[in-house]
Amino acid sequence: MNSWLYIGIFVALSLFFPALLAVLGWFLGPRRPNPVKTDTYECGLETVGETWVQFKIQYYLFALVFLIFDVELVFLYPWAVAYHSLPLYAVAEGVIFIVLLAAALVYAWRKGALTWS
Amino acid sequence: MTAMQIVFILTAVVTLFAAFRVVTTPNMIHAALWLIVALFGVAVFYILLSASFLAVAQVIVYIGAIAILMMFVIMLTRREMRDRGPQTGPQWKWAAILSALLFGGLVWMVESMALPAAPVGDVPESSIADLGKALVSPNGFVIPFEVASVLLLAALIGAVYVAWTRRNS
Amino acid sequence: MISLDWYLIVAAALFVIGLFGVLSRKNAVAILMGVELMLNAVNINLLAFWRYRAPTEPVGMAFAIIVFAVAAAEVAVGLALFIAVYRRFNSVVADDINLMKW
Amino acid sequence: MGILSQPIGVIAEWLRNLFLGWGLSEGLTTVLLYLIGAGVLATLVQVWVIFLIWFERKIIGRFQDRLGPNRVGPYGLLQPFADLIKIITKEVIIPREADKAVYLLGPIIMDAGVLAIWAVIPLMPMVGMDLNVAALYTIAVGAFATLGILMSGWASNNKFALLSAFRTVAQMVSYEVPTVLALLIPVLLAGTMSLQGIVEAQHVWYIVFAPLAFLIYFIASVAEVGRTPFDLLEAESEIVAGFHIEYSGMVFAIFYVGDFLHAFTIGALGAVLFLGGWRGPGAETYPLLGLLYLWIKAFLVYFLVVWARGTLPRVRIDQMMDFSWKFLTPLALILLVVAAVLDHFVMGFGVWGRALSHFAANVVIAVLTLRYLDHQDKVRESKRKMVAQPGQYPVARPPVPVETSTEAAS
Repeated sequence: MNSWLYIGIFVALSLFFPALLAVLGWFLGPRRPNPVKTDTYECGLETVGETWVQFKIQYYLFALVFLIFDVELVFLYPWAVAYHSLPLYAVAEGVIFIVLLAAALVYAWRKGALTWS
Repeated sequence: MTAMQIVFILTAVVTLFAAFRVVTTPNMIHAALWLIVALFGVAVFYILLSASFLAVAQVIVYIGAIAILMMFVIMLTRREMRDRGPQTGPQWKWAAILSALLFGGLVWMVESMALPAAPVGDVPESSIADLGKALVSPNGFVIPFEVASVLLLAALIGAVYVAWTRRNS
Repeated sequence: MISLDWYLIVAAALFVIGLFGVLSRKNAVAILMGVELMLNAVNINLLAFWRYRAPTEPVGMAFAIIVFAVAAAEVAVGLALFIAVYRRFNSVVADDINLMKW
Repeated sequence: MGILSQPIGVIAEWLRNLFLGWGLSEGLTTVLLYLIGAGVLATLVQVWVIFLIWFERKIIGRFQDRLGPNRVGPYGLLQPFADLIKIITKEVIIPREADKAVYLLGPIIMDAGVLAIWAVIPLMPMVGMDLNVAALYTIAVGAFATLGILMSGWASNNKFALLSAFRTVAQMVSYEVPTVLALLIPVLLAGTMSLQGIVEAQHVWYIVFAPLAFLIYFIASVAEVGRTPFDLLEAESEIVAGFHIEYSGMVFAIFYVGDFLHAFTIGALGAVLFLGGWRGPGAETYPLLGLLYLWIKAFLVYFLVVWARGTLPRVRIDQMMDFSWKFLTPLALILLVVAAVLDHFVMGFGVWGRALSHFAANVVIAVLTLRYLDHQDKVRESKRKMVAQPGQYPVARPPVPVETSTEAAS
């Protein structure tokens, strides 16, 4: 519990320091906004319409494969911690788990979901 | 009031407020950001419950992956970046009444049960290793462990199949 | 000391807020967010009971971690469906998707 | 208990007695002590960044046959301070259509996500919080850096910023998978997720056990920070900027600081996980020596990052994604399986026997991987020859997709 107290304080401080920098910049710097300055910077062209671009599905697919991997890895970490006291068949179960994970990768690969186009 | 109780109440207030904003704010990206705050609050609850591993797993899985995926999809399924008009349907009053009734019922149920005021013991130092052992032990959770892997594999295959067509490439 | 019912009441509140979101929201992604809140409420309950009743056995943690896997699978497939629906209807607002409604 | 053998312990004890003498309660004293400890560490790390900026500019200058900063102060050492004063006096321009709260929170969260990693890094024996999930904690905190980038890209309300944020996040999550897999190998070998525990278990550095895992960790982390050769999203010699195009003044400086700090943090984490952390002769008796060793090792890894930046050309985005998913991730999975199976059989071989058998397995995998890559090259070569048939126009290579910044907008 004590280590979490320290980490909580540390995280609060790590939010505080950059916030302090931002506030410092805000107060010490000049502030003279005008319409041209606060315009969106899009290569000097006038911005037409709302910011909206139809993005590629590709981004979703990368994030999706990442999500699946992330969750499976969360399962693997306790297994790795317990590893030294596991019998061989338990190690094998972990290996089966990793092989299934690899199968997911192979499917996404074969399907072309991981190819940037 | 002990320090722990103050931390608990602060976390509860922040979490529930954030959760409330998730379901009421009209801007979808803001809803996703409030969801992150709520999920982070839940991670703090896990720490208070001495489940450190689950707390970091919560941050990795929910904030690092699920919330990012949701923000991606919000931005992908969008004709304009701004949301206009009310985001709740006309049935919201009925939903509110039903939710309030359910909350009342749940509180009544919790209060009428005889619940322990303090934990029966401490969490052992080796709890993560115990979890690891239980996950692969035949007397423990080896079937759910492998099934979870198959489930995630199936989810990946299904999701890639549904979302991905050659037309996109 | 914090007693068990505090956790249960917070979890209940989180659950009903999520339920309200699921019932009242129009955007499909927002409905999914409500479901996530409900699943998190369930996880708080699982871990609270584990901590207060059986902290020496890893049962509660194992349950919670499997809920993670289920939530992740649900989000992955759900969002993929929304993308497919969006491609067909150009919208993910639940009211607009009324092909099967009469 | 001498000041040399327990430097932090002695100071903490002295402060504790001081606070208790003022009549503060036990709990409040602990909080104050932690606050001071965390404050000192966080400040030192941030100030260190100022030196890093000077160092990197100087080194890159030398790589490119220039002098680097040399006007302000001896060897140009005061240059970063001059830059700091300049940037403080610059205006923070917030675009009109920006979502102000999210716009300002983005860089802060990104920087905090990097700085917070230092909470669990074991600086010397007996010092640093011994969190039992520290290895996962570093990944969890890293998620906030990703989040901060997505937030700033979206809140700027600029299509190019958003597009770049999408790409950056896609790159970061792609390279997080091999990082997490490579991190699993030290955890498996040490049997603990505590970083202090991992350092203590390294009687032989884990770079001997798993040189390939270190390589994967290093490459993937460099890509996660988005440095050369993986910096195509904010390629300073080609395009104006990436997701932070709408940021200026001090708010932009936060990104800049976060970037440098991240690179050094990679070095520190790499040193802890694979290079024995504070381990070195005499470190057990004089913990301050341990701090010195850790700093030197972290600096070495950081130097490798700078070296790569000074020498390697930039990769294309499709090559970059392929490299993570189709090379690093499968390789990391194979390494993990081999390490898990092998370690079970060599557990009783003694420290060096275990280390050397792991090393041998790594060498075998490396040789096989190189063979496989050679084979792939040959296949590609023969396909290329088939394209260039006699009687037709000779085509030197298959058409390469042209990469432009607006192409992704379909």
